[in-house]
Amino acid sequence: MTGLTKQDFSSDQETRWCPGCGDYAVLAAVQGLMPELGIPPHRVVFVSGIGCAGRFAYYMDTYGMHGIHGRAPALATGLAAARGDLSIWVITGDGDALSIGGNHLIHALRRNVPLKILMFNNQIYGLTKGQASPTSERGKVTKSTPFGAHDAPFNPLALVLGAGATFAARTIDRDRVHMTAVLRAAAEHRGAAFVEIYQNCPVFNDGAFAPLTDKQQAVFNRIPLEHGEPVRFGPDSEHGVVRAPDGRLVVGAGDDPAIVVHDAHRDDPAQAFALARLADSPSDPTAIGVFRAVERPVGIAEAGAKLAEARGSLEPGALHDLLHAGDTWTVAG
Amino acid sequence: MTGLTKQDFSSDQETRWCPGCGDYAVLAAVQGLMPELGIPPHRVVFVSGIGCAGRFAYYMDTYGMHGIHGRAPALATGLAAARGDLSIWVITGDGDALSIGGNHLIHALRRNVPLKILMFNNQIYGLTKGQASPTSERGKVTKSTPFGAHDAPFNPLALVLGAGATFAARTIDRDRVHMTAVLRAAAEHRGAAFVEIYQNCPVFNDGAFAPLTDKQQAVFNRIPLEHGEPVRFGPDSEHGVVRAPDGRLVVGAGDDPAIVVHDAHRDDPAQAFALARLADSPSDPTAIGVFRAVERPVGIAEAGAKLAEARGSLEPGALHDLLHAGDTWTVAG
Amino acid sequence: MRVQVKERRRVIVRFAGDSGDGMQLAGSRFMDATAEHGNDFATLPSFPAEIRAPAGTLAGVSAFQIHFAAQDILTPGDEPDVLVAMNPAALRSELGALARRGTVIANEDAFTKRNLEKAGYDANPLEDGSLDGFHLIRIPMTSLTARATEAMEHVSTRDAGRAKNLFALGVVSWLYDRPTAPTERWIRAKFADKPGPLEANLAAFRAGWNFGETSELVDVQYRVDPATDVPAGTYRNVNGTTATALGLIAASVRSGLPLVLASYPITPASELLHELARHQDMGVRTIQAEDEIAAAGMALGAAFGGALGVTATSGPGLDLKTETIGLAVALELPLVVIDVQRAGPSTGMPTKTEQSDLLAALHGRHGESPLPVIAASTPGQCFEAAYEAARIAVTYRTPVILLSDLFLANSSEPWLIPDAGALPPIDPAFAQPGEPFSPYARDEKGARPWAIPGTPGLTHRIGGLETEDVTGDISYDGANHARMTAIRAAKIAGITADLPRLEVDADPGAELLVLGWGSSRGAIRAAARRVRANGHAVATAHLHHLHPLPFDLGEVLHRFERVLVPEMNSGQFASVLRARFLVDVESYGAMEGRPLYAAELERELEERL
Amino acid sequence: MRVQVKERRRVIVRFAGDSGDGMQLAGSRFMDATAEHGNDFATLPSFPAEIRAPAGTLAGVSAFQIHFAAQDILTPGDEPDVLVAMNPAALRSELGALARRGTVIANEDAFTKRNLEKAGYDANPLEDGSLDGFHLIRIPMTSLTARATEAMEHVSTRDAGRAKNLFALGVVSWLYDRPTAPTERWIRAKFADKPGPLEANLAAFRAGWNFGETSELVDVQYRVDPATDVPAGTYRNVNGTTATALGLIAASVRSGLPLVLASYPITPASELLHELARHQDMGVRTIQAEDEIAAAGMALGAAFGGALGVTATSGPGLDLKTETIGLAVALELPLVVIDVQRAGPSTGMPTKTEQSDLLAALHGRHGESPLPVIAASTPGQCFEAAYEAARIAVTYRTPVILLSDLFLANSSEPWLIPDAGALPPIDPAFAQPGEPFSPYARDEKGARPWAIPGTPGLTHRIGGLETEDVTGDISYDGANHARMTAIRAAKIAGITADLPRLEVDADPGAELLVLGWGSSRGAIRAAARRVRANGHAVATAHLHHLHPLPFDLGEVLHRFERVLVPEMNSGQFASVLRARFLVDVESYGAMEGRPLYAAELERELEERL
Ligand SMILES: Cc1ncc(C[n+]2csc(CCOP(=O)(O)OP(=O)(O)O)c2C)c(N)n1
Ligand SMILES: Cc1ncc(C[n+]2csc(CCOP(=O)(O)OP(=O)(O)O)c2C)c(N)n1
Ligand code: SF4
Ligand code: SF4
Ligand SMILES: [Mg+2]
Ligand SMILES: [Mg+2]
Repeated sequence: MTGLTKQDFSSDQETRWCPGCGDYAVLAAVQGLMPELGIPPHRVVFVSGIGCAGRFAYYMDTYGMHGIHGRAPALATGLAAARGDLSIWVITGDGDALSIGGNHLIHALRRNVPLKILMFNNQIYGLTKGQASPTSERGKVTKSTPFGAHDAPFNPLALVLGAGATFAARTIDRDRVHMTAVLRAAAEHRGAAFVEIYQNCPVFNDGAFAPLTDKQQAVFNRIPLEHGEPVRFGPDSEHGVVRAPDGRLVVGAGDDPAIVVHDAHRDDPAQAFALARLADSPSDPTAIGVFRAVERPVGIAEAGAKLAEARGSLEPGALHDLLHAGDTWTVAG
Repeated sequence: MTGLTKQDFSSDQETRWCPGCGDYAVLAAVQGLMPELGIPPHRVVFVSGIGCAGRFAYYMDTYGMHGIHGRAPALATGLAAARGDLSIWVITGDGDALSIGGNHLIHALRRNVPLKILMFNNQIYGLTKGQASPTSERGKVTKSTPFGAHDAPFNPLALVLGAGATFAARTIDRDRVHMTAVLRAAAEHRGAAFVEIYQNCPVFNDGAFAPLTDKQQAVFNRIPLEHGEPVRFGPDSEHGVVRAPDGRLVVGAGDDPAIVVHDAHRDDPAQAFALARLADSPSDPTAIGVFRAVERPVGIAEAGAKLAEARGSLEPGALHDLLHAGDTWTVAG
Repeated sequence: MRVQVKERRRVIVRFAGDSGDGMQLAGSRFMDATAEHGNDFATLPSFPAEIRAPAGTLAGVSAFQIHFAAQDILTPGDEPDVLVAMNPAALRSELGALARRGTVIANEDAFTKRNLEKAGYDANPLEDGSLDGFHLIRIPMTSLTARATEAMEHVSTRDAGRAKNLFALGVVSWLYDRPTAPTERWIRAKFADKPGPLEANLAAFRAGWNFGETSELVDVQYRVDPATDVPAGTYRNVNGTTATALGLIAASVRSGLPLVLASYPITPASELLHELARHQDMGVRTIQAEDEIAAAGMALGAAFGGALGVTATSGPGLDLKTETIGLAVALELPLVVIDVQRAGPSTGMPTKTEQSDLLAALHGRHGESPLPVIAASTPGQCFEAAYEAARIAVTYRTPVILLSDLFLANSSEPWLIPDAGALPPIDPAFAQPGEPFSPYARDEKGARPWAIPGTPGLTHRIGGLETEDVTGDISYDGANHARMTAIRAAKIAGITADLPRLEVDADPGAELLVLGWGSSRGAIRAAARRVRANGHAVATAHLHHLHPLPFDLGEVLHRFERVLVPEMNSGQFASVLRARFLVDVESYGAMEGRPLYAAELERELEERL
Repeated sequence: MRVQVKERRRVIVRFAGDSGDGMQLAGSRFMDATAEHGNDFATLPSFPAEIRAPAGTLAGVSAFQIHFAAQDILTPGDEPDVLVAMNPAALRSELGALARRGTVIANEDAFTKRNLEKAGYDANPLEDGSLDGFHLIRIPMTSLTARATEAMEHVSTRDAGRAKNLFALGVVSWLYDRPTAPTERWIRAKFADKPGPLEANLAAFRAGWNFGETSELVDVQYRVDPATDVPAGTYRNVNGTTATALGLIAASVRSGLPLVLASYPITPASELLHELARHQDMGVRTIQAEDEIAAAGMALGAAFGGALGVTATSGPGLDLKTETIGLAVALELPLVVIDVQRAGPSTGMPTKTEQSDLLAALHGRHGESPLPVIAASTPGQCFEAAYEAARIAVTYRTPVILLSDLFLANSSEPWLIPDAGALPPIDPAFAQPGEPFSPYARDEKGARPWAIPGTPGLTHRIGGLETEDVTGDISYDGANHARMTAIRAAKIAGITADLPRLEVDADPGAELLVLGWGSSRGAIRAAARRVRANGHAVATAHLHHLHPLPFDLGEVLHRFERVLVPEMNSGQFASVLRARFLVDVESYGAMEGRPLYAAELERELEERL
C-alpha cells in the first residue's frame, strides 16, 4: 500500500452536481480507487470534455484539464504522445463522447492510446438541460424532441468494439463494488480502456436504469460477465446466455449445454460484440462487466519512448549538424 | 426499362484521374447501373467530399455537390431531410469518410438516413499525394509515416456495423459484375446503405488488393457472401467459413457441417460482424458482398413526409394565428 | 387602517430566490398581470450558471427582474426599487444592485442559521442593521403559506411548501395594485388536474394579497397608470427567442420555402431549437445534429434542396461552423446562421451576455469570403431581424449571419404584432426548366440561379473549388479567380442598395452621435432620454445591418463632432468604422457579462457633453 | 565555329513539361549547379492542380523557374528569358509569361499531331510563325537522347525515354556555362545501383551539353559571374518548408522542449509534416491526427504536458482549429499554429498562393481572444519566423499564429546558415516544486506559470470557463471577467516591448512608404530597387509581427505623405492599419493565385511617384 488516501485525491472545489446525481457515486468510487493504484496524484491527469460529467476534473486533486466539448480524447492523446510517464483519464458524457466527440473517441481507441476513458451515460444532455443524446431511446420526448426522438440510439459498446477497442466494459453508478472492480481493470489495461458507466440523471432522465438498479428487478436484468465463466444470471443463476443453433446469442436456461463461456481475452471481438448487442437499451437483461481486454501494441507509447530516448541521446553538435546537412557552400568575407 | 442510357448520366467534364486509377471502373459501373434504376438524372444527387474519389460528382450528369472534406454525409442528411423525393448518393474516400468524416458517417448510419454511401477505399490519401489513411495497414511507410504507421487500421465494415448500419457491403473495383450487383442492392435498400469499394491507387498504393484481384490469388481469397447460402470459397468451394466450438468463425473445409449459412437479413448484426472481422486486411481470405441488409424505420424520411404534409395543409390564416397565439392585448389608437 | 396610495411613473422589481423557489414563475405571472394592466414593461430573467448548485448557495440563486411604467420604456432597468428575497443567498447576491433606499421584501422563515451559513453570512442581515439603508419588510412567507393552506383536503405539506412563491407574488401584486384575475386564471388552467397544487397556489396567492392589504408592515400601495404613449395595435409578450422563431417561420411561409433548422444544443441558443421543434404543424423541420459542423452542413444541404436552411448556435459553435459557412460563400446558396452571443473567450461564461463575436462573424473565415451580417436590437425586433436575414439570404443566394445575444434571447417585452400579409415579399425565384441556364450566371442583383434537384434539365454540379465565371466549372485560372473574388465581394456590397437610409434621432445642434448596434439599443435610447431631460443635445442612431453598412453612414458620421460607440466588447465595431471611414470613433466597452445599463451610458454621455 | 560569349547580370529560366517529364528534377539540378557556381538565385516550382491530369494536357503541365544573377536577388522573377518547353501543352500554358524576344527551347519531337490536339493547338506553333516574336530553338530531344544512349548495354528504351529532361538540362547548362560536376555527381549517387538509368542520364546530360557546344542552333553562350555582394558565411539552399522545420527543431533543442507536431494533411502544409516526420532522431514527434480539430487539440494537450506543441495547416484547416485556439487563449498555454496560406475561399485553389487568411488569424475566434500573429517573409526567413513564434509562445504562454504561404513553402533560395549557439535563448521556466504557486499568478511579462504534470505539489486544474484572476478557479463574476479580458489583452499587447523598432529603408526626401508583410518582401524590395534606378526616392519597410505591431509603427506611418500596402488579398492588412492609426493607407491587392511581381509593383510605385 501507498499510504495515499482518498483525501489526497479530493480537491477543495465544492461539488456542484444536482442532489442525487449519479456523478457523485462515480466520483466517490474513483477517489476511493486511486490510492490503491499507488500512483501519486501529481502523476495523474484528468482530461474532461464539457457536460455535467466534465466537471469531474475539478473535483480531483490531480492535474486536470477541462477542455472543450467532445475534444478531450484528442487533448489527452497529445498529452500521452508527449508523456509516457502519466496515468491519463478522460471523463466524458454520452453527448460529449458519442455526439460531438464521436470521431476522436473512435480514433483514440483505434490508436490504442493509453487513456482510461470513462463515459458517463445518462442517455440525456444534462448540462444543457435536457435534450436527446445519441443514447436516448427511440421515441423519447425531450426538449429537442417534443414529438419523440426518431433516430435509433447507439449501442456504445458495439460502437467501440467496431472501432477496435482493446478494452471495453460497462458498469453502473449504483454498484460501487462492481464499478470499482471494472475501473481497476481499466487502470491496469496497457492501452486504451473504454468504460461505459450507466449514470442516473434524476433531473432530466430519472430512472433510466431502474431495471438494473432497482432492488427487485436488478437480479433479473443484470448479466454479470466474468472471464472464463459461463454467462449465467438470475437469483439462482437459472438464466443464461446460450448460443442458438443459427449462431445467435439468446437468453436461455442457466443449465443449457450451449451456454456461452465468457472470454474477455479473446482476440476475435465478435462474441463480445454479440454480448453487447444482447440489449440495446437497459430495459432488457443487460450484460455488465469487462467485455474485452486484449493486449495490443500501444503505438503512441512506443513512439513516445523513442522520442524520450532521442532527446536523451542528442549530441551537443546535433543541431549544428542538422542545419549544415546537405550541400553547403561558403562565401568568403 | 426506362429508355435512359449511360450517356444520360455522363457529364461533359473531362475525367482527371491518373491513368489506371480504380475510380474509372467505379464511375463506369455507376453510370452503367443508373439507367436500370429508372430514376431520371434530375432526381439523382451525388454529394461528395474532398479527395480523388470526391471528383466523382463532377462526372455524373445529375445534380451534384462537391462539399468539403469529410462533411458529405452531413450535407446529404440535410438534403434528405428537406427532400424525400430524391435518390441521394454520397461519394467518399477512406480518409474523407473514416478520418475527418468519421463522426458524420456513423451518425448518418445510426439515423438510417436514406443515402447510398460509397466509400472508395484505396488505403491511402491519394489527392494529397500519399499519406497514411485510417485503413493503411500497421507498419506502412508513407510520406507521413516514413518509419511505418504505428496505429492499427479500422475495419470499415466492423465500424459501421458497430454504428448500427442497416446495410453494409463490400465490393472490388476490378469486378464490374459483383460491384454492379452490390450497388443495385444498395440502391434498393430503404435506409442508409454503406458500400466499401476496394479501389486500387496505382500511383500511391498500387496492388493493395492484389490478393483479391489478381487472377491466380483471387479464387483463394475472395469469400463471396450470398444470402441464405453456406459461406464457401475456393476453386471448388473446398473452403468454407465454419463456426468453431468456442463460437468463433474460422476458415475450414467447405463440407464441414459447422459451415456458416449467411443471413444478411438477420436482425442481430453479430454474425455479419464476425464475417467482417475474418480479415482486417485484404491479404487474408476476405468476405465480399452484402453483409447486412435489414429494414429499420427511416426516421428522417418519416419526419420529412410529415413536413411536406404540414406544408401542404397550411391554412391561409395559419401564420396570422401563430403570430397571435397566447395572451394578446389591444391598445386602442 | 387606511393605506396611502402613491403614484409612480416607473418601477423595477426583482424576484430572487433559490432555483427551486419558482422565481421565474412568480415573475412571469407578475408580467402577465402587468401586461393586462396596460403598463409598458421589459423583463430580464437570470439563471444560475450551467450546473445546478446545491440549494441555498449563492451559485443557486435564480432571479427575474421586471421594469414597468406608465410610459414606454426601453430596458429591463438597472437598479431595482424592490427586491424580493426568498432566502439569504438571494439577498446577498442581489442586494448590490438594489437602488439606494430601495425596498427589500424578505422571507424571514428562510433566514435560518444553516441558510445564512450557506450564503456566507456570519450574522443575520435582517437583524444586524446592515440593511438600515433600505426599507426592509420581513414576512414569514413559508409559515404564512403553510397556515393559509392547512386543513385543505388535497393540499400536502409539499404542495404548501412549494407555494410560497405565489404568496410573495400576492404581496407584490397588491403592492402595485396588479389585477388578480390573470394570475388566478393561470393557476386554474395550469393545475386543472392537480387539486393539491391548485388549491395551495390559489390560497397562497390570495393570502399574500390580503397580507399586503391588512398587514401594517406594508403601509403604502403604489399606482402605476397604464402607459398611454404606446402605438395602437394588438400586442403580445415575446422574448428574443420566440420572436426569432416567429420571424423565421414567417419568412418560411411567405417565401413558400419549408424551414429546416439544424442545430446542436448550446446555451443560450438551444431555446430556439426547442421553440421551433414544436412547430411541425407549420412545416418546420428541426434536426438535432451530431455537432455544429454537421448542423451547418445539414442546413446548407437542405438549402441546396430548396429549403430555407437555418442553423443556430453560440460562440463556440460559430467557430466550428466557420469552414462550412465558407463553403456556402463559394456555393452561393442561401443560409441563415444565427449566433446568440454569450461571454467568451472559449467556454467563457455560458449564462452571461456579450457582443464579442462581431469580428469573428465579419472575418472569421479563411480566404476572401464576405457575407452579410445583421444584428437584432430588441427582443421584439428579433422578428424583423430574422425575417430580414432570410430575405437577404434568399434574394442574394448567400449565407447571412444574424447576431443576437443572451440578453435579447431571454429578455421579454410587449410586441406589436405585425400584419402577416404586409410583410415584405421573399421570392425564391427558382430557376425554371426550359430557361437558359448557367449555374454561375447572374441577375441584376448579382445573384446566381437557384436550380434545385428535381428540376428537369437543370442538372449541374457546384463545389468549393474556385469556379469559372458563369459556367461554374472548376477553374484554376488566376484572372478568373481575381474576377470571382471581386464578383462575390460586389454582390454583398451591393446589398446596400436595398437598405434604408440610417435613421438619426438628433437634437438641433447635437455634436455627439451615439451609434449603437445590437442589444444596446434600449440602454442607449434610455440614456439619451435622460441627458436630454438634463437639457443636453445629443444624437442617436442604431445599426441593424453591420455588413454591408447603410450607404449614408459615412456622411452621417462626418456630420458630428464626436461619435461614441457603446458595445459589450472591447470596441470591435468601433474598429470597423475607423478602418472604413477614418473617423476617430470613440468606444465605450463594458464586459461584465450583463447588458449595458442606461445609467452608465448616461454617465459616459454626460462626460462627453 | 566559334560561339560568341555574352555577359548577363541576371537571367530567368523556366523549365516546363508534362508532370511525367521530370522538370522539377532538371530544375533542381540546375539550381545546385548554380549554387556551386556562386550566383545568387531564387526558384519557384509550380505543380499541376490537385489531381493528376492526363499526360500532355494543359492541366498536366509542371514547371520550375529559376532566377540567378551576379548580384543578390530578391524574387524568383516575373518573366522568364528562356522557356524550355518539353511538349506543346507546356509551351501553350507558359508562353504567356515569357519576356518579349525571349528564347524558347522546344523539344520538337513532342510536337506530334496528338500532343498538339491535347494542348488545343490546331496548327503547330513551331511552324505557323506564331513564335516569330521570340528566339526559337527547336531540338529533337527525344530522338537525340535515344541516339545518345542506344547500344548502351544496361539502357532500356524506357530508361532512354525518361532521360530527355537531362538532355534539356545539358543544353541549358551549357548555355549558361554551369559547372557539370555537381550534376554528374548527383546522377552517380542517385542511380548508384541502377545502371540503366545511370548510364542513360549521364549520356543524355552530356549529349545535351555537347549539342549546345557544337550545334549551330545555339550560337551564343552566356556568362553570369558569381555574385560578389552577398554576405560572407556558409550557405545552403532551402525552401520555406525546410526552413520552417529547421526553425522549429532549433527552438525545440534550444528550449529543451520536445517538439510535438500534430497535423492533418493538407496542401501545401503537408510538406512540413513529411519533413518533420523524418527527424525522430532529433526528438521530434509527429502525429497525423484524424482531423484538424484533433491536430490542434493534440498539440495543445502536448503543450500541457510540457512539450513544444505545434500544428500546421492551410486555410480550411485553420477554420477548423478556431475553437481549440480559443481554448489555448483561455488556458494560456504555448501553442504554435502554422497557416501555410493558399487561395480561398473554401477549397478555392489549393495549389495557388494567397495572403487572404490574415483577418481570420487576427479575429477568427468568438469572444475576445487576442493572440500574436507573425508572418514569414522569405523562404530562408521562415527559419527565424518559426523560431520567433516558438519563443513568443513559450515566453508568454500563448497560442501564436505563424502565417506563411504556398509561395514561400515551395520557393527556394540560398540561406546563410545561422550559428546554432547564437540563437536567442528560449526559457520554458517551468514552475518548480516548493515555489509558491497559483495557476493564474503572473510574472512581470504577464505570463502565468507553466506547471507540468509530474511536478510534485503543483496539481491544479485549468479549463475553458472564465477563470478567477490569480487562483484560476471558475468564476462567473462580471468584474473578474472584465479584469481577465483586460489582462489577456494587455499580455499580448505587451509583447511589443520585446520587438525591435521597425527598420525603414528610406531615401532622403522619400514621400511614399511601401509597407509590406509576408512573402511580398522580395517583390517590394525589387520594385523599390527599380524605381530608385529610375531616379525616384522611395521608402520601404517590412513587418514580421502583425500583432502586436512594432511600437514605433504609428510614428513611422506619419512620417510619410503616402503609405502603400501591397498584399495578395483585398487589402486586409491595410484595413488593420487604418483602424489602428487612422492613416489613409492605400492598398494594392493582387489576387491571381501567384506571388506579387516586381514589375507590377514597379508600375504601382511609379504611378504614385
Ligand atoms: C462546441 C460546443 N457545443 C455545444 C456546447 C453545449 N454543451 C455543453 S455540454 C453539452 C452536452 C452535455 O451532454 P453530455 O455530454 O451527455 O454530458 P452530461 O451533461 O449529460 O453529463 C452541450 C451540448 C458546448 N459547450 N460547446
Ligand atoms: C479541412 C480539410 N483538410 C484537409 C484537406 C486536404 N485533403 C483533401 S483530400 C484529403 C484526403 C484524401 O484521401 P481520401 O479521402 O482517402 O481520398 P482519395 O484521394 O484517396 O480518393 C485531404 C487530407 C482538405 N481539403 N480540407
Ligand atoms: S443535470 Fe443530471 S447529470 Fe447534470 S448534475 Fe444534474 S442530475 Fe447530474
Ligand atoms: S492518386 Fe491514386 S486514387 Fe488519386 S487519381 Fe491517382 S491513382 Fe486514382
Ligand atoms: Mg449525458
Ligand atoms: Mg483514399
